[in-house]
Amino acid sequence: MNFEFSDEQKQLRNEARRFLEAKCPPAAVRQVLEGSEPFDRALWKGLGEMGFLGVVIPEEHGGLGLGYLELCVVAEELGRVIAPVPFGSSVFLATEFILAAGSEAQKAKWLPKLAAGEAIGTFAFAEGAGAVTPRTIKLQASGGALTGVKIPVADGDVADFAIVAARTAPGNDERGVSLFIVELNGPGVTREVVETIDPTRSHARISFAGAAAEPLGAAGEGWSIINGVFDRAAVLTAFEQVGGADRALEMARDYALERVAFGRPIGSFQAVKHMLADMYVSATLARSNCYYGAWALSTGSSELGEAAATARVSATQAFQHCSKNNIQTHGGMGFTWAFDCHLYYRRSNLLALNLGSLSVWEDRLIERLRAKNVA
Amino acid sequence: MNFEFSDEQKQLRNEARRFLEAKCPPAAVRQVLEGSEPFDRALWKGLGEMGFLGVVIPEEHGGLGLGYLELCVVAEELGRVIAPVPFGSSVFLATEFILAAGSEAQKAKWLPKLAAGEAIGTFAFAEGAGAVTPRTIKLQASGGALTGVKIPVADGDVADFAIVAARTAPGNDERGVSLFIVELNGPGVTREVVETIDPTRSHARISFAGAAAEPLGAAGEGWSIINGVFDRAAVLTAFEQVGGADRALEMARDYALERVAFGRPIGSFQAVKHMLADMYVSATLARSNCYYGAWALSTGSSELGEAAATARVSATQAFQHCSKNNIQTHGGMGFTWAFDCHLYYRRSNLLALNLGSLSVWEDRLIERLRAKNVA
Amino acid sequence: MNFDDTPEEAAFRQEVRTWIQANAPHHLKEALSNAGFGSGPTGIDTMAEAKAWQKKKAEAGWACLHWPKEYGGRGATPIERVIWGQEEGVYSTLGGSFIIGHGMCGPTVMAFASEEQKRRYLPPLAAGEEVWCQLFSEPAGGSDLAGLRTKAEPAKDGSGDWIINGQKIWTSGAHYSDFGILITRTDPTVPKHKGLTMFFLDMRSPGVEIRPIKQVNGQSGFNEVYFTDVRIPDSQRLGAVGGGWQVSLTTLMNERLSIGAGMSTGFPELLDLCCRIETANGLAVDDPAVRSKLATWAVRQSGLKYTGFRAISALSRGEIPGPENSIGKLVAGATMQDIAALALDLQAESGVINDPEISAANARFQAMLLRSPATRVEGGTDEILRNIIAERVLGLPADIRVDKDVPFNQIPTSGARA
Amino acid sequence: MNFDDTPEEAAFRQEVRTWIQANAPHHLKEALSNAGFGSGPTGIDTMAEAKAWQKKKAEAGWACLHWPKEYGGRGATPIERVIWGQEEGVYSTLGGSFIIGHGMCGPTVMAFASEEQKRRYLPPLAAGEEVWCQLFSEPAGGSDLAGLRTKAEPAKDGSGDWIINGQKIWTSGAHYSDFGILITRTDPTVPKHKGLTMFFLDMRSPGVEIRPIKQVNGQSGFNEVYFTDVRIPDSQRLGAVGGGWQVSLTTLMNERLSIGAGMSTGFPELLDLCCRIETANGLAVDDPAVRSKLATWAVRQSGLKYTGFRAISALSRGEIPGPENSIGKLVAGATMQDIAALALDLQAESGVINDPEISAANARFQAMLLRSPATRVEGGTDEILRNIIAERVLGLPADIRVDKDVPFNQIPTSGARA
Repeated sequence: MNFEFSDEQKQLRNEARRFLEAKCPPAAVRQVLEGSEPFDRALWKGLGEMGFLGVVIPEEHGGLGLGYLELCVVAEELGRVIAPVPFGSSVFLATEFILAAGSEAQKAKWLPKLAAGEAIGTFAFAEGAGAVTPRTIKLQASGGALTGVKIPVADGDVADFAIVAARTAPGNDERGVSLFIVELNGPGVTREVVETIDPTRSHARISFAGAAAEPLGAAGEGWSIINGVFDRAAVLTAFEQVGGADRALEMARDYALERVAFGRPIGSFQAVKHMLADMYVSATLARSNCYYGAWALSTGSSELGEAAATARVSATQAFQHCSKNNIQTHGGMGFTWAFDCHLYYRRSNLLALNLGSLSVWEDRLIERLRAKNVA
Repeated sequence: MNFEFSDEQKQLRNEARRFLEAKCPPAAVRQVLEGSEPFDRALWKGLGEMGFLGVVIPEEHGGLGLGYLELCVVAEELGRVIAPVPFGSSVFLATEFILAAGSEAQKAKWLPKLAAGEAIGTFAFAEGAGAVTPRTIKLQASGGALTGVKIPVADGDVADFAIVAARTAPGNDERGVSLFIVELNGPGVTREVVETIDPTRSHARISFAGAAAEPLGAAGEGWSIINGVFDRAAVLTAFEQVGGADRALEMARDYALERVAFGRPIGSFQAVKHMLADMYVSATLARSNCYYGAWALSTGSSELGEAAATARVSATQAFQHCSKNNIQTHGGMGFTWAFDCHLYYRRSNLLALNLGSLSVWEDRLIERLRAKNVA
Repeated sequence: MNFDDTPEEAAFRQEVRTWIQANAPHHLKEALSNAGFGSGPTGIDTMAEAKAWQKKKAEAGWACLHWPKEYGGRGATPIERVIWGQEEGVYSTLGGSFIIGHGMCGPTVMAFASEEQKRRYLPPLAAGEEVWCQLFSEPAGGSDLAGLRTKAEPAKDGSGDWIINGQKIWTSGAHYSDFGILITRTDPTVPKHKGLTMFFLDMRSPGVEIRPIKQVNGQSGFNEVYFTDVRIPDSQRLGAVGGGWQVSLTTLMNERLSIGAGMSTGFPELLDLCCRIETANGLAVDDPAVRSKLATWAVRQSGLKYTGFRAISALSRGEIPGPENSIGKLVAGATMQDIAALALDLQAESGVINDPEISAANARFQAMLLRSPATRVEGGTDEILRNIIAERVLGLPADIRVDKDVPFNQIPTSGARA
Repeated sequence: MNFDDTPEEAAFRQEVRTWIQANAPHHLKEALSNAGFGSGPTGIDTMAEAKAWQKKKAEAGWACLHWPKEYGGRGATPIERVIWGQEEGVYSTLGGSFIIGHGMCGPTVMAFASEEQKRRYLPPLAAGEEVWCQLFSEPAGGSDLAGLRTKAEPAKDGSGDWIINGQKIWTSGAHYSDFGILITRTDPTVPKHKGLTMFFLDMRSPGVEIRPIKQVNGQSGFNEVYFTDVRIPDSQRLGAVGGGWQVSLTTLMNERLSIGAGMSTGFPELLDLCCRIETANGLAVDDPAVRSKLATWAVRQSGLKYTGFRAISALSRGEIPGPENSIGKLVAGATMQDIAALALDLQAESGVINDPEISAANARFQAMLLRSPATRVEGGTDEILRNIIAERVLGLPADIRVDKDVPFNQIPTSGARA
């Protein structure tokens, strides 16, 4: 058994960590939080140059041609520094959709640009508040043109193109849902930035008024393609979350060692010690579950559905738990704008929702375990 | 506003407490736990003599003719000492069913005996594992005779009669459920004791094979009568639970003060202090919610449904929480047979199930809040 | 057991109700009703409206009801004060900026200032004409209030004045306050609780610098206040030199009660959302998964409400409420944080949207998410509150104190970082 | 990242599998599979069967794999030991009574006894012919092991023997043990960790009295052991006089690892129940309210499993596993208690029934309910485990120790009550 990353993968981790520590310190995240730029363009460019945007893209399309384990390693490091870039949208979703369902022409057109960071992609899915189901996909596709509104679309304001889930047959069921690629700078597309709980990751409302759209994958296969891609993205996002959880725990631990009250470090009080121990427990469980997800993703296992939901639920819980109690450990300083705790708190809550909420993934996990238990 | 028991009610509490401290020390509970008697007959007799079995039974039927607030007071005190007697079955259920739906003849026959403790009544409801719904009531009534099995029936082995929920019309719906009074020492009734998690409160399986039964209330009204009586019994049981929660908290507090480890009382460690603080919080919330239930019960308020579910959910959580962490506070001693902690742990888990489980009451609470919110 | 007023209470309530009906700023009702959870009322000059309403109340004898009449109050009973609060309803939220002055500074001045000072300062404080703040916490202190370092030293000119140097933090409303009560260290060579002295001062004194602290939710209710050679006359000392800790206890005794009273958990708002939003299983309130989560919060909300009723009942009988109220903020803070997370979860992808114009429920739950971490810290962290319950209510021993009986200047401290 | 064996591991696994297939007590399989959570296998003389299986393993070289061959082991690598455990499967539960002897007493004897003693005692211990127990905890001690009071004093006859008086508690298996390792206080005038000395003794020595402790679930796995003038030769001392604490650390280092490994949470059993029991909303596993609770436990169960896999991977690479394994019992104990409560809730009124013949799932969850409180205490309470994680893993400071550097006989103690 070797349930651990290889030495090469660990070396990749070290490279990614060094790169991100240099290029993405907290000040860079604050620059996006407080500045006018929707993301860190220099960092994005650098990630492209390092090859991190094309880890799993085949070499013939300009990528590194590595595996998902390598991408998991990079995802975790991006999560540690809560990188303010459209990585999840472009790499975990848009790239994966094109890899999963794109024609050769679509791959040839988009993958090299995605790998280089020259094009940013995203996925336009939700159309308002509440869980997304086949029934809530109302945006109409007909005659190669889309009409309707998607909100919120992560990185929708900065993306060059979007994979859009649209209705191609009347009714409410999943067989009427298909996918399209839409260039967002073209006619018929209007975008407005929407304010979110984490201003370091921008979101938009996108209105389509007869926007030109190219089918991605077979008509009526949209929902099933989405499910497959979401499982993959869930594992990758879970690594991002576990990276954030670990960093939040470290911040809390460091502060508890340094901050003195009543003549002793606050980390010597059991209330603080045990809060941190519980953070460690949730982060450790999440990491182990992520490794399960990584194994399933990298081996193409039939257990991917179960593993992805397990990793996603566990990592969402861990990051929310650790980021919340990191603030609590910091006391008053924790809820100031000046300390970095809130950056992790914001990101943990954003990532908990970005790919479908925790309760949706909990339900999906038990559905999959049920199927296995009955079988 | 006077959201508190009156001085007279507090005096009744003192009387009940003095009586129970004398007649129902932990040794009396252990006597039932380890002995062969299914309940404490001497205590039962004494409760009858004190009038505690007929608090709300009208004076003309041999009761004290007091109100529900007084019964709540007595219930809490019984809960504090986890009295090993069929109080809940006979007083909160059987008596309430007869008061709610009995004919004058039925009242005249049973209430004086119930008040004196000469007859023990119970309610036979469940027919196996899982939540009881109209659909699960399969026991058949026809021609004044019952056929079927009820399991578990609290105090079914010692009760003289039972109120039995039976099906009088085919199908699954609640309009086919009616209530009957059945004398359990008569022909056609077989009883077997079943072992439970709390041997200080006995339970039975009762098989009816054409047992003679007398209707209680109108045919087809059974389900609605049950709902009404359960709301009343829920408030009363909640007081019993809150009495137990308070006592478990006291036991833990006393032990934390007395037990020394690492040269200091364990109650000086924050882990223990905060565990006890959280027990206090849950017990306090439960007590306040019980007062709300008591108010609704005693005033016949239309809010009884909401108040009963609130009191029940809160008190169930509090007793389970406090009894569990009382064991944890006691460490190794806590899970020995010799210490009394487990008696409270057992009782808390028994009471959590005896009147329908926590999840059923949670559902009921939100259903009622929803109705109010929409209205 | 009943919720009814006594005849005297009913008469008082009627009088209050009539006056409020005739005088309240009804045009603000909607804006005030929609505010909360860290987002203030929109389109209102809150301070101006608050001062106007407080002034009107004071003129009619409805300000600081429980204060003596000669200091601007009404000499009302505690239960009358509660009834006033119930009837004032949403308009009471206008008075947020006065809570510290009325609840903490005023009582401290009343207990320790000269008669002349009381007649000078208390009536305008009651009437909202002058606003007060409380300068207690320090960067190095946090929960350890008595670890404060702001120095007060006798002026070298022999005037008897005191010269203040140091820094306070978490001072609510310092930027709009006219006066403040200030606790300082006058002797660092004795154990930490013994070398403290309390003063009050004019917030416009030379050498006072106020810097707002931006919070996670973007607002700045708190401030840092820097003191550089600020001069305070000895006549503005409250209590004895070295007796500041005892004075502060008077102040703090009221703080937790004020903050804890009537804490919102967010449950009614969540229930309302659940009656309007759909999950994959239909309307959220009908989804068993949602229901099973709601129930726990419902009984916490209800438990806090009726715990408050028990305290009011004690007041109504002329008793002092028991310790039950200490649980309010502890329960409400954590509950609000959990509720916010579920409300965002129900909104799914859209839960990230923080624009009141677009978000479900006007982004109220997003505001709650970003405000609740502060609730769990301000006025006593969850951990301090649990200690208080354990020690004062349950009688458990205090934490081991390594700094007890140690001269203040020999106690270990944090590094340079605030 | 893979679950595959290396070629060497695969070969070893095949050898193990073949031997087990040919030799395991297959007739016990069903009874062993249905046991657990505090209820033992029914209809079996467990000790006799356990000894028989252990003897068979020993004869074929499969006992205590990681011990040196000369002491009854196989000299196997850590990963081979893991592979053995995986392949032994349900039959490994037969060895419950040997865990303490093999996991804790054996390594201690191996580290501190004479060569002659090791050759005398270790092989029969490995073979299950002699059972050992560990006499550490005391009534006054609990989590505070070093607070022990059992006295060892030099015999007055000048023989060099030691005379033991005192009481131990929570001694698993004392009633069927042949030998025990015993920690005593030999000097009460020095700080508590410094006056301890370790011995081993024959459990049938005159003056040893064993009383079983009945637990909540009615079973008696633990004992009180009383010592009245029990004589132990100095040759049975392990380590230096006054060096007992260091010796005990060797023993305890293994204890938490052994207990923590492969802890059951009860989740697979609960999922199975949910696929067979109905709620008011249909099959429990399809009830959204149930699902939302199951998910949290599912990821804990899975997280523990894969945390274990990470530890095995470290062993497989010849590394020492990280501290992740310390979370096992902490997570599993609390989870099991919560799972038991939900399982009873799903059974509703019938959840009270504790008769395996009648109750759903053979009263397994009722057994879990009554066993889980002990799980959260034995071998380190939840609170001690959190301290260990905080201190050893996260590097936070130890608790303030009021008894540090204080002579043992001047440390405050509890009242008379145990």
